[in-house]
Amino acid sequence: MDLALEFLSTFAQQLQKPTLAFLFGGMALAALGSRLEIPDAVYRFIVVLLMLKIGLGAGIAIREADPADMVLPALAAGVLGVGIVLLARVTLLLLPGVRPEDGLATAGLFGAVSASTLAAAMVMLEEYGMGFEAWAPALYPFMDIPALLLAIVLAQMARAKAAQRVAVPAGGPARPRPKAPRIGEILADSLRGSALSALVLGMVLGLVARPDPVFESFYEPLFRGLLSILMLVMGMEAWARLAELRRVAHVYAVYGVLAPLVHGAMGFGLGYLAHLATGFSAGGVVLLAVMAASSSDISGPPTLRAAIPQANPAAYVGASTSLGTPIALLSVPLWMALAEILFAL
Amino acid sequence: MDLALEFLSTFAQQLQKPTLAFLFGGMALAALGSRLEIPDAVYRFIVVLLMLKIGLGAGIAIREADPADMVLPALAAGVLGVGIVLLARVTLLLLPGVRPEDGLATAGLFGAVSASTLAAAMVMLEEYGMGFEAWAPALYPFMDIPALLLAIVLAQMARAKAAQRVAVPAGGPARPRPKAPRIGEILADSLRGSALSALVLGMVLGLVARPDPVFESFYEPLFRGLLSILMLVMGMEAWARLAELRRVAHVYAVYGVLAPLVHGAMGFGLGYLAHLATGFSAGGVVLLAVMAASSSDISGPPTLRAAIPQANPAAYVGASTSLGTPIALLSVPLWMALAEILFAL
Amino acid sequence: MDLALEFLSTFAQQLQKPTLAFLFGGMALAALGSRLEIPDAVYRFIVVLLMLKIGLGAGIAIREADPADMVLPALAAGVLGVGIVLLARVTLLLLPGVRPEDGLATAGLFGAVSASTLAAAMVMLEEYGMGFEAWAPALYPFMDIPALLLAIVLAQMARAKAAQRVAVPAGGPARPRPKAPRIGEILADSLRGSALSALVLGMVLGLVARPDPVFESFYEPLFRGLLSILMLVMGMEAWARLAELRRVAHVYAVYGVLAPLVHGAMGFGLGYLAHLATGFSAGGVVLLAVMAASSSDISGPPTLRAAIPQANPAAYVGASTSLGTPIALLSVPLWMALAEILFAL
Amino acid sequence: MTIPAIKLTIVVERLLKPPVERLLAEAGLSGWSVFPGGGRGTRGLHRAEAAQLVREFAIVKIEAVLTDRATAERLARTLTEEYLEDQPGIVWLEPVEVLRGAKF
Amino acid sequence: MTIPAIKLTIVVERLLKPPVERLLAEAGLSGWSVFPGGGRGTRGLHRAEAAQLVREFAIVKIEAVLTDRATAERLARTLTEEYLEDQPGIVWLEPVEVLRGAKF
Amino acid sequence: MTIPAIKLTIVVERLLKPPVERLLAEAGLSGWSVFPGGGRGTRGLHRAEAAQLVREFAIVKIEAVLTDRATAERLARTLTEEYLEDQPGIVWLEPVEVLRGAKF
Ligand SMILES: Nc1ncnc2c1ncn2[C@@H]1O[C@H](COP(=O)(O)O)[C@@H](O)[C@H]1O
Ligand SMILES: Nc1ncnc2c1ncn2[C@@H]1O[C@H](COP(=O)(O)O)[C@@H](O)[C@H]1O
Ligand SMILES: Nc1ncnc2c1ncn2[C@@H]1O[C@H](COP(=O)(O)O)[C@@H](O)[C@H]1O
Ligand code: NA
Ligand code: NA
Ligand code: NA
Repeated sequence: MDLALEFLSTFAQQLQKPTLAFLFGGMALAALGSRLEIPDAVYRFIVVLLMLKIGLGAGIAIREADPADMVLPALAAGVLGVGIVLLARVTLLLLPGVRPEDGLATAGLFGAVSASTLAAAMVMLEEYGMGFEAWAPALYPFMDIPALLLAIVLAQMARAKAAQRVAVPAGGPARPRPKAPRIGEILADSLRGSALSALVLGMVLGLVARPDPVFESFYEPLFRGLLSILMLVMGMEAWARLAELRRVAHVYAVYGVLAPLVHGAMGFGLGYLAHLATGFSAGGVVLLAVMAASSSDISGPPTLRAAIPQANPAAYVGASTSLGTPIALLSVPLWMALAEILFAL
Repeated sequence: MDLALEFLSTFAQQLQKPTLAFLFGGMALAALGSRLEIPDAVYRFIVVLLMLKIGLGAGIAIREADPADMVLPALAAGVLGVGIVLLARVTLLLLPGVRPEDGLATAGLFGAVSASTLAAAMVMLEEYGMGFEAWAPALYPFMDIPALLLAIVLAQMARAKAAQRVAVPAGGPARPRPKAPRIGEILADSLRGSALSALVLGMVLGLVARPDPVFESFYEPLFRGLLSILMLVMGMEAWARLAELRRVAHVYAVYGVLAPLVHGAMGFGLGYLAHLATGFSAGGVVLLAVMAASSSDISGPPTLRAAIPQANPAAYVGASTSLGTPIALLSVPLWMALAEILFAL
Repeated sequence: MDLALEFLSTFAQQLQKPTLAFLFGGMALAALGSRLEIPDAVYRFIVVLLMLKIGLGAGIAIREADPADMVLPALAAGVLGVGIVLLARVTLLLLPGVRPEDGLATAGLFGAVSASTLAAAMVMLEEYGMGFEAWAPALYPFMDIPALLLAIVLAQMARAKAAQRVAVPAGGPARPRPKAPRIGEILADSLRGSALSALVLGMVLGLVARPDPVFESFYEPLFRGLLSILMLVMGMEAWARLAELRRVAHVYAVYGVLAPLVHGAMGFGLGYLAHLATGFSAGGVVLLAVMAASSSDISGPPTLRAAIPQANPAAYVGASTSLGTPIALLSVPLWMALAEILFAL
Repeated sequence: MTIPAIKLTIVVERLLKPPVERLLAEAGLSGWSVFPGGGRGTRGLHRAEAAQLVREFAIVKIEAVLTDRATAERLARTLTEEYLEDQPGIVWLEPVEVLRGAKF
Repeated sequence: MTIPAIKLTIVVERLLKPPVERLLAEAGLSGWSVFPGGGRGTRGLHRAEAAQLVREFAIVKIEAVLTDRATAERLARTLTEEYLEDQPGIVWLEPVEVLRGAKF
Repeated sequence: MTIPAIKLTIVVERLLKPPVERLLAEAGLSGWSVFPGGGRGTRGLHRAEAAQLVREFAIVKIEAVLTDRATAERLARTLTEEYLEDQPGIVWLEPVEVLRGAKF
């Protein structure tokens, strides 16, 4: 009873937080037809700055961290990325109206990680005063990349099987079939994307240079404010994509709502195991849950579009951006409240 | 004698302030043909940030304010917006060479409010240490919207009358006459504009969420600096528009110089009455005067252009941007000096 | 022995500094084919902000400085700008495969000053705690402009001579020869460029207005962070231009590597003389050396391209951007270590 | 091998983008492209990329490729008569060739 | 006085810019120009200038002037068949005139 | 119904924008439009939108529609001879149709 009350109060308190408020604000602006626009150049710069900041912070932290502490959480992150895609394989893909390509692309995005959701969770944890290992955000690629790669490989296999089944066409010029990109290429391409490049660059600089002064005088103070702008953009985009989502099967909307909660719970569970085993912190567990709950909205979609051109972006981008990300953002207070209770026991 | 001296010294001191210096700097750059450019994407982002900041600040303040205190100033703001347009109707419009559409569009702009001038006045007041109710900037739309709407309605009425007078054309295909937009549409359209959207969003977030941390760590510290850049842009644009103004009747130049002073005095007077009645602060009176003195330069022009397409923008945009705004900015120290003296009595 | 050790340790320490780390980071990103991009609008705004900051700081400092102290360093700066071009005239231009136009344009760029290198040196000095006269960065135009002008005049003279030598063409329509721009025009054009305009505007505002509050609350705190982004861009561009440089004679690559060191030593020497004569500070001497070592990468190239259209930008821009600037940036710790030792004697 | 088509190009201030797009959509066009820019005309200078106080006065170019020449001409005429008498902008038509008629 | 040439215009998402440029380079083209923009088509709206989460889904226009009509047609066909069945974008050809044939 | 006209397209580095615009103004043109972009040519890559150290080396496209073909050809020739031998850029002409001859 007491627990439930505490849970509800923590949760309600978090909903008032500016980060979520800006998200709702963006949705409201889009819904009301406001002409307010964040210029694209500014948005892209904000993403680079946020990713650099997360990377720098993690890199600086790793300098002092015990690498042994990171092994289990990193493993958990990888297991989550792979597990989320496999789970979709045996649930989402069996539903009626779901083409394998579309279902796998959707699963890949939801297995991957949203940088903006991660950043928002970091700010919420800091505001609330719930500590986390400063290197925890560096778990990002350990979940993101395996999920995307696995989804792409499964899609290529599904396609190859389908091609075998189709008999040789009775004649006429065969349409040139662009050959499937190889895993190495996809991996390299994914790491070359803007967001991941900035994250990795930040981590390397944090590790080998001494960027602490510029980190503290610039990246750290701007983080929260730039995130508020990013949330505005996410909110506007979420609303705009809802229309697209309406054009595809209902399953994607259902998946977009439920998957973040299921995946987040999986992330929380594995994180809690890591806590029991190696003392992974409460905030770290929340961040792992948030990464699992979130779906990639900036860097995942182009990777999937390039690698699975047959998949319909209205389905996977729609499910992720218009529902997955807002729900994942809203779920952050949930994991925090859960951690608050479990770690106090 | 003493009063005059005090007045002059306050005034002279303010002229040295960086905000005005950046305005003059921008004019000098344009006059000397510098190729320095503030990128459009950055300028638009600065406007959004400044408006969000003003809105957030006002929203946070309203949370704790007594709504009763705001009634009289809001009423004064509305009276000023309407009064400025009506005043122009019986002065500017009767002058030779002034077409009704042009005159009314000009009056509408000068009745409306310049966000940048308001922001500059806030910084000058803060630097000088003259306090104001933190919700005072929220008076903006109460003056801005009535002025624009009234000007548009009067222009539509003038046009309808003129159309009646013209006899039915003797034949030939009548040029399709786009129907006049309705007031509700114009109001909605005006609120959907980028600047007003950001202001209202900020106010709502300030009221219902708790954006205080991000306000203090990001919006507040950047305010002054971003304003200096905005002043640079205003200065460059003021100079560039002077050339256009030269192509229209001299009356617009005269109006552009005198109107800010007359309107500012009207605003100061009404504000002072509100002070006597409900204790409206010295800084609040100055802000009301500044809003009245200022003319809309970012969001008013497109509203008027869309609603009164027959009006010549060289006249109204020229008068407002190249003369109205600089004069209004220069008049800020005037109202401050006046308040300094009157409130010390 | 001790000296050498001290030198190496100061040097090694500086190489770890974030400013240089971001430069290398940018190179690595480009080399690895990352798609990370800093939007052009943001980059241009950063340059304006950095130049305004340098100008404001210098202007504020000049307000309180003794003009007499500045005469000798300003003279040294001018001598360096002219000397570097003349030195190239009797070395680089005599080498095989070097067309006079190309050689002179290259010399002009290396005589001119890189704003970003200067900014980076300022941050490195501040981090290290080596003081400099706050007006020292204002020496920039005293070196930059004479170098560019002299290079252009020499190129025009070389061209006029060549034209005389060529006999009147035997007939056929002569190709219209655009007349050479006059020195006054080039000077004005150079001052109208974005970077120099911002620097001069900042200096004037720093001198005549009181921009100290906005300087301290905005320009100063953002300086270091924005510089880190600029370094990223410089690194990416340096790598990208290497390919171009490979297409021109090897001499340019050799010049691009050696010139910064030779010029920096010249600057250090003259600066040290100014120290002996009028007590120019250690940090001031380092800044003078850095200006001499650096080559203009933002504002010099378009000035030269416009004034010497026959020169091949692949040679001079390549030599400057891909080698000159990185080497000059890497040489900053060198001059610092040298000053550390010489001034401690 | 290729199919003749027509390209309608409309250069107007951003303020007119929504009504122009409404017009194109009502005429049944399947698509168009939009490019931000600047320009100079009888009503003065429109800067490209540099800050301009009023974003709605910036220039955009709208390009629509369609196969029905009559529609293109009708749209050009409507735009000229309804908007471009009072407001800045120009319209022109160009013959082009496309591969897939069905797309347009 | 002028030489007839042909302009190939390709409007695609930025994601396809690298493969399209590779194709143009392989076909031996000496140059092309690229312009960022937006648009509306059968697959929905592509905003221009405003923030869009995924930059790779923004619209770019690639224009290449070349003198060899056959190459232009072949490129248009390859692009349409290999990329534009599944992915957003259109291609068109226009007759133009140039001064220096050697440049192209 | 429509009037034949000609469109002059000039793709140059931003550095050349002022002299080109001067030339167009001197030739009596009533207007032109400008679009920022990038490109690839014999003198290497010009990035669009991404930071480039020297803004003046970015690519712009200038489009002018005019009714006098001779003027367009003369401008194309002048530009080619005076600027585009040494400096990056290309020029081409296209036949177009306009509605109001007086506007051009
Ligand atoms: N002849 C022309 N060729 C190309 N664009 C033009 C032309 N005339 C006008 N424009 C464009 O249309 C805008 C408005 O022109 P105007 O209505 O003449 O002021 C200009 O800023 C240009 O962008
Ligand atoms: N008819 C058209 N004319 C000009 N551009 C078009 C046309 N159709 C499509 N586009 C462009 O191609 C993009 C993709 O179109 P679609 O493949 O139809 O979704 C749109 O966003 C437009 O930029
Ligand atoms: N064949 C072409 N078609 C379209 N644009 C071109 C072409 N050749 C060159 N350009 C443009 O002109 C610029 C300079 O080309 P270049 O002078 O060949 O280096 C390139 O960056 C392109 O923007
Ligand atoms: Na996930
Ligand atoms: Na007003
Ligand atoms: Na130098």
